[in-house]
Amino acid sequence: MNNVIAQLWPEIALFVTTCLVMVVGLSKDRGTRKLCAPISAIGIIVAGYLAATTSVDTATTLPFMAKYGKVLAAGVGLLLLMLMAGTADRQLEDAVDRGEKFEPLRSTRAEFYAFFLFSLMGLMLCAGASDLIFLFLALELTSLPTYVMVALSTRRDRSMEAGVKYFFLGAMGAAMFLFGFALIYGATGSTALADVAYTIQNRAAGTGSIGPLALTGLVLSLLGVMFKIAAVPMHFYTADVYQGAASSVTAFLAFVPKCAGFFAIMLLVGCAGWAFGPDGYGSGTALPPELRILLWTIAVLTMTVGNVLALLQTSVKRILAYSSIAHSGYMLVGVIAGPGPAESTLASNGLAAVLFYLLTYGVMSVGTFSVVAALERRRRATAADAAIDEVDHIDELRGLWKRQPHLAAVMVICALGLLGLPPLLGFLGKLPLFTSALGAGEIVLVVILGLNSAIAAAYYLRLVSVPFLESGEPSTPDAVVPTPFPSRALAGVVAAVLVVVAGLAGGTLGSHAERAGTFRFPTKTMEATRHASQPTSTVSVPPDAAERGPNAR
Amino acid sequence: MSGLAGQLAIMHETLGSLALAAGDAAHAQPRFGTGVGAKFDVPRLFGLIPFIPLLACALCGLCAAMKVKTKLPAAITVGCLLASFGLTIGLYAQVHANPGDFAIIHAFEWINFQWGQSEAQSLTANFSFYADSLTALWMLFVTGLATLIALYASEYMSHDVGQGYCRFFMAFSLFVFSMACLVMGDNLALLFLGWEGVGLCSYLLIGYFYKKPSAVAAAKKAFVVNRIGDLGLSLGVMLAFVQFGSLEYAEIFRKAEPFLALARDGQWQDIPWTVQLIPILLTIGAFGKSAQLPLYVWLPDAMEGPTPVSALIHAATMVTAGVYLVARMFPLFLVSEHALTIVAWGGALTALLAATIGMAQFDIKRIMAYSTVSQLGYMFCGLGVMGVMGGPAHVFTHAFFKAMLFLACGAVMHGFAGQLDLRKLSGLGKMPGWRIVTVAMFVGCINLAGVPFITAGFYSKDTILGDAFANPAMVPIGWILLITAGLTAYYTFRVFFRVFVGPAYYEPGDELHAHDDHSHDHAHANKDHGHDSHGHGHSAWQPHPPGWAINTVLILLTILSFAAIVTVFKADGWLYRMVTNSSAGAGIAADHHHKFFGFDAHAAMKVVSGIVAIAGIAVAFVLHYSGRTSAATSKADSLVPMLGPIPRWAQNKWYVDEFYHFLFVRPLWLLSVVFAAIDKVLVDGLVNVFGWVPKALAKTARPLQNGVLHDYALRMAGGVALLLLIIVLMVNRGDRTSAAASIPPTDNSIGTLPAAPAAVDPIAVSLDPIRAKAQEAVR
Amino acid sequence: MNTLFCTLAQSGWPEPMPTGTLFHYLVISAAMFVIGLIGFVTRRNLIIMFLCTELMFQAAGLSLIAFSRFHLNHTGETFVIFVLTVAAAEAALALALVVLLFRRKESLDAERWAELRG
Amino acid sequence: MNWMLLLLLLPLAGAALVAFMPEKSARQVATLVTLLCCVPFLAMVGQFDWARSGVDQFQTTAVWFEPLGLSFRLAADSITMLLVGLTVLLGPICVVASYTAISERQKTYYAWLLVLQTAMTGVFLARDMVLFYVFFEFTLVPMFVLISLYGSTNRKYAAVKFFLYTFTGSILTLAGLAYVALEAARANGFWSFDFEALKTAARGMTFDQQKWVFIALMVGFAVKVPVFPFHTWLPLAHTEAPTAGSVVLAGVLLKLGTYGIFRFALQFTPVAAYEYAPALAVLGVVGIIYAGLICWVQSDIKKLVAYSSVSHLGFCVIGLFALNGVGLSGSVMYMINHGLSTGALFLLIGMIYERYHTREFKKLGGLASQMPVWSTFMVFFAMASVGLPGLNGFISEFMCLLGTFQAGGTTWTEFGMIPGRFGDASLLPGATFGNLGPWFAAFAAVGMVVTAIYILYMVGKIVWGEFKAPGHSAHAHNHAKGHGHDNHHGAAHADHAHGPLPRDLSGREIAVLVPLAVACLWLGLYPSPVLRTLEEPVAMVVTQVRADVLRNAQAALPADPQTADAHTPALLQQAATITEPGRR
Repeated sequence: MNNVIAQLWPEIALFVTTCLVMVVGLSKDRGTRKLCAPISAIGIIVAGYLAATTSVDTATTLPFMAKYGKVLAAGVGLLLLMLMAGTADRQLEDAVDRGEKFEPLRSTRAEFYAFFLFSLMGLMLCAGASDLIFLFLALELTSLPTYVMVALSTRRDRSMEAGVKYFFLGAMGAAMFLFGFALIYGATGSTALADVAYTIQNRAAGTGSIGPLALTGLVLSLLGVMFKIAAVPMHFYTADVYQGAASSVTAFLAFVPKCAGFFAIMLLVGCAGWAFGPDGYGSGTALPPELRILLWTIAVLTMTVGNVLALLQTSVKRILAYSSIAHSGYMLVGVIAGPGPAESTLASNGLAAVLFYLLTYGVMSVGTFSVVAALERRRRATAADAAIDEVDHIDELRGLWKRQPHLAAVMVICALGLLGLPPLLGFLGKLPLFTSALGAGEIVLVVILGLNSAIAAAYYLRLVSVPFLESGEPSTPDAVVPTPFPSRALAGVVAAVLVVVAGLAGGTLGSHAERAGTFRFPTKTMEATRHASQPTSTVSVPPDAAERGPNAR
Repeated sequence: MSGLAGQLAIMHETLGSLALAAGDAAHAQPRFGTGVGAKFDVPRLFGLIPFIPLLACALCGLCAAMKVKTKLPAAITVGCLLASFGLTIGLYAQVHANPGDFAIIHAFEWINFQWGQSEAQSLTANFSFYADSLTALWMLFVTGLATLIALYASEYMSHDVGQGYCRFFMAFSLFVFSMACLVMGDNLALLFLGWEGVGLCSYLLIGYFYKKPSAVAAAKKAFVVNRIGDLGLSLGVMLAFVQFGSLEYAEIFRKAEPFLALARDGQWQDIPWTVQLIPILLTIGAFGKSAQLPLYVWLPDAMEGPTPVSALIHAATMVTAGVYLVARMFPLFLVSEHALTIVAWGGALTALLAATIGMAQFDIKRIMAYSTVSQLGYMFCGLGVMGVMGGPAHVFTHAFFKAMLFLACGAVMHGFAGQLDLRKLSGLGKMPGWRIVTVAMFVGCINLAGVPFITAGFYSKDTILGDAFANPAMVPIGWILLITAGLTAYYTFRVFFRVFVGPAYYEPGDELHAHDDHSHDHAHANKDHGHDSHGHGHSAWQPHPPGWAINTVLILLTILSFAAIVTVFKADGWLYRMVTNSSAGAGIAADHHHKFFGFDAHAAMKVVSGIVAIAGIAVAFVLHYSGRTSAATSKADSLVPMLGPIPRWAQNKWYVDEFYHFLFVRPLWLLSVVFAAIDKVLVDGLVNVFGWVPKALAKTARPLQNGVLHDYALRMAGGVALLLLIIVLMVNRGDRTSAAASIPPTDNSIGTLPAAPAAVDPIAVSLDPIRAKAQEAVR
Repeated sequence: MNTLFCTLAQSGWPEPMPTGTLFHYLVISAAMFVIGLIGFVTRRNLIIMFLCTELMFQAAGLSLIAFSRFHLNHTGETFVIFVLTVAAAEAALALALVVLLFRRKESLDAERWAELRG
Repeated sequence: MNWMLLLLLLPLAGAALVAFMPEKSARQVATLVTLLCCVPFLAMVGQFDWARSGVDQFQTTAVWFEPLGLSFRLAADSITMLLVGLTVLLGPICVVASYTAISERQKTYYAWLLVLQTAMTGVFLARDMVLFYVFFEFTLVPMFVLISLYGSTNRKYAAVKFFLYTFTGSILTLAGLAYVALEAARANGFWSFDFEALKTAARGMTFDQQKWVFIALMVGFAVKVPVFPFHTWLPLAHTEAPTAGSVVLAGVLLKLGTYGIFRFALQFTPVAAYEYAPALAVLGVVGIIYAGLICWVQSDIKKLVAYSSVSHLGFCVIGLFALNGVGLSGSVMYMINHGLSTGALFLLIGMIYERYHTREFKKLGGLASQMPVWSTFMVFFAMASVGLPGLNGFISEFMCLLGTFQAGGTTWTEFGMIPGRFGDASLLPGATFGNLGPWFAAFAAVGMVVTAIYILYMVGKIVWGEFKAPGHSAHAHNHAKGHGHDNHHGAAHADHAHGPLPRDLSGREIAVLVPLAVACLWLGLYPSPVLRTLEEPVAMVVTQVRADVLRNAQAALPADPQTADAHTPALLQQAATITEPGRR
């Protein structure tokens, strides 16, 4: 019990912050209201600090992932928070400026920050999930707030549309993985991931395969979770939702649910283990063939569909949405590759590669989205309320180098990073995926990955050349101006600097990811402790989630 | 021209030494081997021979850069060439003192590369010079003639003083440098350097009047056709390297020794075909440079260049490079069963063909060009029939009189504003100031025609004919050459009788500076190339006779042409020894004594060829001199219709150019067009397909993103169902296969999973006791 | 799905148990899930679509209970409680969203919301 | 003082400086920086131990990204020194050549040009595979920017095509190299991308593995070179790129491919390189002739020179796959020489374009009468390009051909040479180990003629002939074709046909060309010092290749000699007779 609580201090810190933010946001005093963001920031920093210093629960298959994931969530969360400035309350505060009365009950400022923090908390919980129930709740906690965030992010119909699509399709995905979880439980009799893993793998060691029920459960739950990472065939919502939501929220969507999804996928796939070979369990270092084919197909389709569809887009956010799909495909390669041989390093451990890639992708996507988030379109003639709109069309970035050179630079660096151009961070992210997949013998997959990177180059180059190389004014009649929230641009600059600096001297980050990717096979000793700890694990974990569950809403 | 006196002095010296050499009765024994003796040392000073002209080239370049508007470049060139000539005489003296031996003068490293210890693993080709008598022979007339012709050109080119003048002398000196490298180089790579270098200079000088499209085309043609030859040469060089492990003559000759022994015994089958192939490849190069069939087509066109260039490069020196190559590499030619036959036949056919074309031309310079081609054919025959001496000897004598003929033509052209049509010039000898030119022309013509006993040309040509008839295998060639000799005498004197004697008449050419070669249609040419000269009416225009420089050079050459007799009139004279004391001497081994109708071939030829030459001249006299009243017509015109279309064909050069154009140039051009199309459509198209496929995919997939919520849901569910189906199918198949081979993994050490109770299902075990309860509970 | 369960049946698991019981629960659960899915895919009314997702959730709940019963532990039942809670939360969210949407377009037709595409 | 590091970072620092300096001073700064780069380079030349030219010197190592075993590892051997020298030489030339051509966004231009120089220097200096790849790929970005910002009309398409084509190829190269690294990691137990470690691992691979690695490597390098069917990006990129871009592209960037083949394809996968040498050589030969003939029918001067690059690099490729000393060193020389002469040709064409705003053969002609100095240089460099002996092109072309010619002991035996017929030599004395042979050289040598055809076509069209240029219709009556059109254009351009430029070359332009001309002459007449530095590295490569091929052949030899397949004993015999104990 104590152990479990110790694991949860970061989430607790965030929860406390959430409560604080919700209260503060209701204040009639604008100065106090404005404290929401700093408080959130402090909360995230504290959570990150706590996560970095907590001990590691060694009883799980991915013992070090929780810590890494939480710190990662806090770190990128901080950048996302900077991006969030003014997203929800812009209209409101403008209205107050114009003399309208502040109505706490109609304000969405506090809730917005609270949702943000809740979702982040869900992500952190995901990273540390040790039980299917836990994982289910964490995933839901990650997702539910984002539905609201999308719908409320702007007042346009598009946000509504995005919200409704996201919510309904998300619910379908959730139902799917829930059903899968149920089947897994049915196949193993337990929801504790370690037990599930042990049982499944023991069975596999006996019969050579993991059994149809467990397989069905795993497949269904994986397919459900594919929604979170926007993988084919669960990707259809992505572009629409990303485009409809406010840019800052899109950035959030591109990172947080995806991250949670990958944590979940790794945990679930880890239950089946990477010890299958041509002669069944124990004869190699691959996934069970069925799962491998499933993930292989999904990975290939995902990266291809993402990259290919991005080619024709003219909306920056849609381009980035499809690119986000493609990147999920890339990361699935790491999942397929698996942890590699014992004591493998980042170069041969696909899970570590995925974890590192999440970091690099998070930073780079924040960078790219920050450019659109830091700009807005203002109708020249009027200063009316509705005249401000988001920058979306790629032509609106034309000539950016002349007007906002720093944003142009951010776009160039981050887009090239996403492209995987050395020596930027994106390249270092992709390289371990390459090597680990090669190590797992997935040469075809590597070649497809490579070719996809090349396809991707086509649209990333557009993202580079339009703002940086093309001169002239945007073709729209409206002026494209920077938003009055410098922190958005700052987030982008920070991300861009990180992309460069970490590319040159990111060894430490890589080492952390390498450690976080350590995968342990469930051992005999675990089974011994299982019976002892079973009551506690089943009792202790759900209450935690249960406490948070209702409060999250 | 302060250099003139010194030059004359040196000329005297040379002549003296030649005469001396000629009188020297003691000659080297015929040696059976590669003809290469021992190595001796000469001062490195002689290594400067090629580089002095290079210095001249650089200085002329400097003049061009400084926009010198005087005749300074000519002075520099003449001075430097004179110095070079002086050194050459010194070198000759050294070589003369060591008959049969050779010297290596190392200048500096060029390619010197060793990447392993074996022979094949090093490549050495330095700027080193190989000095033996063949080198000396060639260098003597190259530098000597170059000096004289530079002097001639200083006047001839005077209308172009300034940039063009500098350019001319730059290329001129560069040519001498290249030629010197070609002749003196001690390895095939340096020879190749010179080989291509003279090609470049030839290109630059043919295209000297670069505004004329015909000159540009001719220059290009010369370079490209030469390159085809160079291709053969370079392959030959490479094959020689691979065969002998070296590019250096001395080494190659040493290695060829055993093959030579085999060849002498006629054991051709024991000589590897690679060895036998080398000379054939070299022949391609030689034929290219020396304008032999099938690569002769560039030389007539090369007459677009200024006349001094034609004289030096395209008559006297450069075109003999091929002959030099064959002579120099003679040991290799001897070890090849067919190479010399190819050389001989190539030469003979070229000689005949060019002579027939030459007979039908009206442009006197062009006639000279074809005669050059024809005479080069003789030279190759001289080598090809294994006579050895005839070839170099003819090169030597031909150099003087042919240069002179060209220079005389040049003087005419210079004086008559580019007029070269023998139908528009007549009786020049009667005009004031043209006497020297006429005499020079006459001397040149009798040399070329081979008037017996008094001309050097007679002796050298005679040697070749004799050698041909002496070699039983080459008798047909002898007949061809004999016929050609008659034709040569005819067309040579056709020019002389039409232009220099008979009624005086002239029409000025259409150009003051450049000449025009369109002998066939002047009216048309006038329209095409009408420039400023339109304003010059005939009445206002006066021919200007040559000045002192031209005349001096012509006089000197006249003397030299005659003087050359001393080198050849004895069968074992000076030239003989110059040749036999070098690597070309290897050919002496093949000493044939076939009879010409029972007579000694050489002796018989002295009579027969003399008769043939006289006969040819007589025919020319009858047709073109006796009773000719106008410039444009002659008795020959009445004979032309009797020959049917042949004269027209010959006048049109047997349509060889057109034939080449349709056989090679056009198809190659079409091929290029096709390649360009393939590149655009197929190669690049394929690349573009790779770019197009993703976009096409995107266009196909895009409608799926139609924005409708439940369509999305349907697609997601469908996708999930599809994936599940795949899995299910897999599981079913997997079950079957695993059932077929249901051997539980016994060796658990493979996996990282610790040994699990393989046979026991943990769930089954743990749940079994409770299951009864469960059933109860459910009930 | 059908194939899936046939496979399941063919594979002979779970052997000692009378196939009637658990299997029937599972079939019902699967049927519910599929019905929910079909409904979700075919209906255009947002509220009905939402209800269909609820049906899918409850299908999972049903099998959880069945399995819990089968395994004779309470984990599945605990899970179901959480599922219900989450479902409730989702319901609240869904209804709020639906209301919001209805205000905008006076319609609950999902097809009316297809501005974003491509 | 680590001059090498300075050499690498100086342009980068210069780029940063340019970025923060006022627009006007950009070109001065860039000039200064590129000229300053000569200092560390000359210092390196001074410190380099030329007696051990095959050994990596100035080794510099720093940790870069430990989890993947990446390190920042630099060193130089003589080949590196030569190619870096070329880069350093072309640096200031490119900058100075752009003074008048680039008038907009100068900061961006010069900054990226400097970044490009760092990247190019880095490629040659890198001794860590990933570091190599980093620089290799990073050359794309500056080039992309240069083309798409400062190019001609179709520049964006060209830039994208250039980027995507080479990027796609090099990704597969990366995959191949990563596979080698994986093998090395399996063997060593730790990850490293160090050249030497990878080389050891790669040479230990089976032939099947080597084959695939070789193919993967070659895909990227062949695109970069470019080898025949992968070349279509090059004419496009060249035509559209600004002058300096073309110069760098032809001068250095294409050499990255051949350098990569030399460093990786030949040294990592020697057996595969030996086996596939004929295939690659066929591509090379086809490229020589095919691209050469295409040159002939181009209507754009720059495109002609661009295709000529394809043709020329065919020689370079066959030289590399000759796998003997002459071929390899000829190939390395070719890299330098092609950079000098083709770079200069692009500069010359750029100068014309600046004056007449056209590169069409139809619209230009007879420039000799207007621009004698330009014409002199043009003819000079054209001749260097043709491979005229005495100029640089000849040495390399001849050595490539000779190397190819002699690289074929096996071929000789197949042609009926019976070993042992003449004395001790079982084979021709000049033949070396290798898998090509005379036929390849013979067909490649046809390129000599083709080169002459198209280069002289170019020279004949634009240098010689009657003067003709847009805006100069004085002689237009001689050329009925396109007559009216010309006049129309002429009127439009008459005012600014020359712009600020003199009629003939300015002093600045001459200063740009003279170093190249001097280098061409020097390498043509006295290449010996340069060639000597190549002896050792080349000998090392050849020894390795031979040893590996021999070992592989021995391993493949069946135990029973009766069943041995016909090829193997010949190969063995050849290898045995030609092999001598390693020279160094």
